[in-house]
Amino acid sequence: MSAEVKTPFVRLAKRDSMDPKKVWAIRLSSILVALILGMIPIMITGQNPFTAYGIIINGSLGKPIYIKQTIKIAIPLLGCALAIAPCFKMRFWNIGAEGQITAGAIAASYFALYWSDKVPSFVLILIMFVTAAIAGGIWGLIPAFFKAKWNTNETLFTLMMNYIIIGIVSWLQGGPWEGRKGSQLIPMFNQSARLPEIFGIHCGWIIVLLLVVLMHIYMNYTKHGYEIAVIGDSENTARYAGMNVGKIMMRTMFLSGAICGVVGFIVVSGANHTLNNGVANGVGFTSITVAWLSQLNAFAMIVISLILAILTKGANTLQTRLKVPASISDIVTGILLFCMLSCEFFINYKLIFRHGKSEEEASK
Amino acid sequence: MNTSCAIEMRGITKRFGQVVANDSIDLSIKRGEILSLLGENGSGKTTLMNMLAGIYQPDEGEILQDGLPIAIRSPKDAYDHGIGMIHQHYKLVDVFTAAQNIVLGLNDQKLDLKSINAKVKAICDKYSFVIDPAMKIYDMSVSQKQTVEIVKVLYRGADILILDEPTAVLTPQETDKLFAVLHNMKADGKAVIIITHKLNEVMEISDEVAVLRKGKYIGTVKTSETDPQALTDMMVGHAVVLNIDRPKFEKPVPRLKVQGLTCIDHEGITKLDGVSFTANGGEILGVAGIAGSGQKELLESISGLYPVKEGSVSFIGGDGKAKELVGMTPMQIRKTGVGMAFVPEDRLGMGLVGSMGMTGNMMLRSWRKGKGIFLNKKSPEDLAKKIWDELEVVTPSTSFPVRRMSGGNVQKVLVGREIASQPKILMTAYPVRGLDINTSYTIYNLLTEQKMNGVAVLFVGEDLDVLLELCDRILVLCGGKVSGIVDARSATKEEIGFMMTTLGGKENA
Amino acid sequence: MKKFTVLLMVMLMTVSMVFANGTTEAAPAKSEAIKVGLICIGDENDQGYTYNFIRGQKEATEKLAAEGINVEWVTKYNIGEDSTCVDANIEVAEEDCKIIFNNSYGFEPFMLEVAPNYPNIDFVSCTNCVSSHDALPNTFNAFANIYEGRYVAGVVAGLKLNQMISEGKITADKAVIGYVGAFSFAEVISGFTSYYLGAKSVCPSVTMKVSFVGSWSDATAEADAAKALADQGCVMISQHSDNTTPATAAQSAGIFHTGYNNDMTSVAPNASLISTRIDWSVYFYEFIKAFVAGEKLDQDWCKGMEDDAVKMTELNTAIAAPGTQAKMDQVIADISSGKIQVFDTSKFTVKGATVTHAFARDTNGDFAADTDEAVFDGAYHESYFQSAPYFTEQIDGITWLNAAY
Amino acid sequence: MSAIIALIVAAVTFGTVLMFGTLGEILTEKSGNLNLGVEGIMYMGGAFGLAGAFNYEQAVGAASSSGLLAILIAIISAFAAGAIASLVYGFITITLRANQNVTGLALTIFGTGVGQFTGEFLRVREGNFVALSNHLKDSFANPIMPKFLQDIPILGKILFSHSVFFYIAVILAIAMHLFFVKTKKGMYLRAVGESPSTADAAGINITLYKYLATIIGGGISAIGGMVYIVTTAGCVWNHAGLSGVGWLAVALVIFCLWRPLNAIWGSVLFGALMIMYLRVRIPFIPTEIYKILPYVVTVIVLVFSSMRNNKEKQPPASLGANYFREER
Repeated sequence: MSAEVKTPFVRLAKRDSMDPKKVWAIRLSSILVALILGMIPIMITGQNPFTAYGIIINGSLGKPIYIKQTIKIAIPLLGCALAIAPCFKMRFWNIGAEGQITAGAIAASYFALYWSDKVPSFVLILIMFVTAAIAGGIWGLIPAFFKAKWNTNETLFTLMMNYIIIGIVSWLQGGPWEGRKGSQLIPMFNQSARLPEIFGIHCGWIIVLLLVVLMHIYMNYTKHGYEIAVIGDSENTARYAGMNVGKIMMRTMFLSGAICGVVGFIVVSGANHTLNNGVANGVGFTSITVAWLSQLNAFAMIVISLILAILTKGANTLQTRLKVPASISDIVTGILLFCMLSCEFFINYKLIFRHGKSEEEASK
Repeated sequence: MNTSCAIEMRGITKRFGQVVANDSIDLSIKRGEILSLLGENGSGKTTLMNMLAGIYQPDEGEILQDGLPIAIRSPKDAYDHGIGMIHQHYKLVDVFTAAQNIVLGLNDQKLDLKSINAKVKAICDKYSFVIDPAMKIYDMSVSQKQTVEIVKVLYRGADILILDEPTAVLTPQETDKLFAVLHNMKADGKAVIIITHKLNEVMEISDEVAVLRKGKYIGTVKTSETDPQALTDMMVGHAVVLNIDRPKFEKPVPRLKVQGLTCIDHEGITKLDGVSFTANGGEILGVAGIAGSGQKELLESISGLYPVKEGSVSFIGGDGKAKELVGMTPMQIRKTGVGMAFVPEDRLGMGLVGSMGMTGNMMLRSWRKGKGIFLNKKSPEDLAKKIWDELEVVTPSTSFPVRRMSGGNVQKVLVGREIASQPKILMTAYPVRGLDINTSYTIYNLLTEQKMNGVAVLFVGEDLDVLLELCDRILVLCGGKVSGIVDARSATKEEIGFMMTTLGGKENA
Repeated sequence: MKKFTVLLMVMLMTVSMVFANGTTEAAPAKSEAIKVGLICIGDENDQGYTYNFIRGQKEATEKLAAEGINVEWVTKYNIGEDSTCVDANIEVAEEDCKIIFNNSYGFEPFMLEVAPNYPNIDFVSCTNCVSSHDALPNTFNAFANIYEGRYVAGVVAGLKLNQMISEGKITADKAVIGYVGAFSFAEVISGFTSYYLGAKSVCPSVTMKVSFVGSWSDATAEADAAKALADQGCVMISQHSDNTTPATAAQSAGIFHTGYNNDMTSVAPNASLISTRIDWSVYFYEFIKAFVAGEKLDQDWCKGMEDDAVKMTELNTAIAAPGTQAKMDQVIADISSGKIQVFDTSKFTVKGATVTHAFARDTNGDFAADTDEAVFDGAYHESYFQSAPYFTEQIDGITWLNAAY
Repeated sequence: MSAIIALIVAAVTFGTVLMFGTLGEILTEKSGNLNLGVEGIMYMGGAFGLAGAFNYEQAVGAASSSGLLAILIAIISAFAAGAIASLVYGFITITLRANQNVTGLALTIFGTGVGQFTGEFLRVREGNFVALSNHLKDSFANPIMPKFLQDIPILGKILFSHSVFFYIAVILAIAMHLFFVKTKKGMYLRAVGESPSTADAAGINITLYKYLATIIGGGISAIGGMVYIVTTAGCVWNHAGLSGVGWLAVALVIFCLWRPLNAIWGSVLFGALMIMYLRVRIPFIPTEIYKILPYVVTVIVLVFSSMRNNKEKQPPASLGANYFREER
């Protein structure tokens, strides 16, 4: 009898596999749980959470202009998530997207500011695009080089690179590129350096949607994609297979940085029309969560980045209308992440309760 | 109820997903007795013992101590019941000293070095060990680490000791010492369980033998009333011929010439020291040595994975011309058309991509092929299907992640792929570790078949009996140096065992 | 079963959202209230810049309410000087605001991106200078002659320094003022120069050290800059930055302080003598009133002490030098009457020479002033040609500790 | 000379903030948990510490508020906030075994959100700025050592002119050092971080150790955020002030080689780097470039520490990896 009592009430075992439908059901319900938990901070402010969610939906999708703004927020998130996907697939924790965006933005801005009267708009935009990609790529390459050579911790390296490049922008803002003396503002770009609009939104959305398809193909159907997947699984296996891990790491980080750079270009040329030290504005971090929540699936990223954009835009309206601080969107995003990270547990493990029945059996 | 039983396991069942690791097993051990738990690799011995040690939880069944049911929910519970286990992979903290490791997890006393050292010394004296309590683990040899493990268990007052393949990494001489200690413990009234699959050790050390086969309990016999052949029958279920078929290839030709190969690891420790030998096509060259004598480095440096400090590795082609391989990356070696296949020790961590299916793993050798940036998935898919058929790999599909397959099937995928590349040199490291006897024989046959095709096969093994029966010649490594190369048909186990510990060896053997 | 529950909940949520949505939309707006937007770079917690705007907002609302004009404000806090500013302007515009005030200098370029799309809404950029001169009739600039207030604060500081000298606490040559500036920007330069001139008008031996922190609002950097100035021998601290930390730092260093935007005596009762601030309620009031009446204010608005647009906070009489209040009142009266010209060119030199020429405005977009001679009638005329300050001379007696901004 | 002393004193003020953040993270990482959420934790600590002291003062009135009690309340509120945040992190990584990197980033987003939300919400609730009285401000920021000690030439300023939090942090660092090297529990914790399976097999309750280290570590880090708000930020909620501090604390952990005693001088050094641009001018280097110095130094340190190879100077061996006993 005593033994019976002593047996642990619940214990864990790894799950072999799970019905994909069930997997998605769990993931969807975790989003639902997150939305329910997200009501708590809203209720703390004394507001009706349903009203609040209503405003979030209305403020992000209620009018065409709101939808445009929401999409504008989603564009860099999606682009940057695409950039991060190959690194994370490779288990290279690039949290320096913020800096790579900024590096790209700097390069694009240089040409926007100083070449706008020298070349036609189309050429200018193309130059901005290419140089932004190269600059972002180089900024991503640096930590990858040290990782490849001495296995330097990339998480902190990439992070520090953010602050360094942002400092450089601050310097440009108050120094060589400053507009009115002392203003700390870089002048707005000429019309010729601005991304054209399609359907009322700058055409960055076309670029990132194109990137979605390209990234999907790259990750799943190319030799590079295969190499990245092998390295992500085991570096030793990759070496065994004759892959030059360091080189692939650097190549992938260059690519990742380059896409971030392109995002930087889209942001300065399409949205901000100027450069400032907040050009990345946290996108580099938030997009990591977009990438991870999408299980690195390029198409899922579209959905997730839209969800986060809706939250961000909606929370702004919430602040306008109900005086609920706009940071509520960060809280809900955080909760959403926690829930989605947690739900993977129920996909990978099963709980076995004391009397010998696993939850699976119990639910049957 | 038999109260003389220290521990009794009844109807223990443990599943990992679909795999039934232990199926309703009954086992008991008495005090003052050494029990051998015999079974092939993968028969569920370690899993069963891990349940006594509190690492795993049984799905079904009960455990009784001195006739009373107990629950072992954690290693701590196990210690509280006087059960201590020495795992195959030592559970030691590298940056701690021996003494720190020994007292780790004890709650009943202060961290008083003096009394710890005194108690450690008492234990060492009692069972005749030698350890330095202030030595850091990362500075210790394998057998020193094992000693620390045993002292650790004894320090906790364990009177039921479980040793998981304790001799796998020891030299015959060290093994003898260990067995002497175990005899002392037995005399001291302790119950000892040894997990092993080496029959000679079973016969030498144990009072009783319990046999597991494929997760099932077959039975327990008194050692004095049985013999190796009977035990083998119990292990494998039907009488097998222990002899491995060893045809002789008529005209072996030199294929791989290694001269003065020296490797130093990133910490500056010499791993290989002036290794020279020639491997012939049409011959299996065994590589013996205690664990960590440079086997891994040897194979990896030949295949271009490990940096070489000095020496040369040359491939001798069909035309008799030598091609220097040192300094080339694995990719360059492959591009020069040398045809080298390598089955590494760490299958999922090195030879295969665990998260991919068979097809994805077939690509590991061929992904570069073809022009353009896109992968060719067609021919790997065909190859995967071929291996699936020919080697009878058990898997639901060619995209089923290999990580989820059983050990034997994983190895079939790996060996199958390597052989499919039609190599001139085939290097294998512990290719049958963890496999059941039938799969082991499949692998032996595949290797012999390659040999008969004129391939130079390098076989790194741990079981001297297998080495002696499978190989044509055996190269013995000792501390990164070549201790000697012997003819497998005439050498004895003792001879090789001595060479493993003493350079040259022969004089005293 | 599980799936069904999930589905049910999703549907419930959706329905409730739509429902809640409907009710919000249907909620009737307050009767005849005019909706006005205010976009802020910070929030009241800065106890300085944005706080000052919020105070103006509240006061203007009360004044207008007394006249029967109900104002409903839509306020956005902590908006960045980037495309989020564009979003905030659109957001507020879509909330049916008729007037949108942008409180930060850096908002203007982004505001101007939005303004053309909402020709019926008036967009105001406080402290910047482009809106008033551009082609858009619905964009405005506004600022106040804060340099007048700083001059007065300088007088208060100078009197205190005089007192310290006469009491023997410092020698005349140790009368050093430390100034925490945000950037080496015309608005800041104009501010600390007028402050210095005010102090010098009563204490001739005074000198000044200016430390730029490189941020309009960085409490830590401001505190540390003030501490660093104190460590370098400054006995009086003033500031052109948003936080109260320089006052706190001055207090803990045992020296004196005059503030900006907000009465800081509550924060540093033993250090803070007085503060000067712009009373934005004057502008808000005038603008909204005119708008309701169907009129429009000048696109470039700038008023000073004469119109109470610039105010002094209560003098901290416990620590101010005796007679300060009387002197102050007189100086204020003289400024209002025009008797005192703050930037009287006979009172300062640049590299030893009197300033005889300086342009006020930039018209060709190269960010260098090229039009409108600011020096005439024996004075440099600040905020005369446009509301935003344009004084950028580095006058003698003021040392820039770091000029990189 | 006096400029150097002044620099050191100012560096200590900022360094104290970093020291709490770093010490907390050292404790967490010693258990093998890499909590990248320090940034968020410090935001939460700042907001809740301020809220605690503010609410206390509102409740009893500014006049009758006790400085000591306010310090205690601020510490406890900040600690509780950090502990709860880390509990969430711990639950997700230890019990639910999610990826530590991503969970840490999620905590950063969440914590920054909660911190901002709390800070802003207080303001919305009060309808005004939220600031503590001068009386409390003084008790937070003023030196606590007796006057005669502060008056010792040179050393008095360097050693005895700091706020109470500096001394708490130093005591904490020393205590943590003693805990790791002298006590059994400290040794067990290190074992958990080095090799959880070994610790597990030795009968140590690794789940408990990991949870406790993570929660207490998070609590300590959170105090750093609070110290920032009540000392350098002037006792008001500062919207952007804390950004980057938490990350710097994570970097400092590596710089300090996971040793609490190194954290004392390491954080003061980084504190100095953070404010040097205001005090020590280097010709031809623009201030904004100067400001990135601490990050450049961190990168250099990272590279050098990765190049050297010393068994004793490595991170806890299991850092970042989750443990599941029945893993095969």
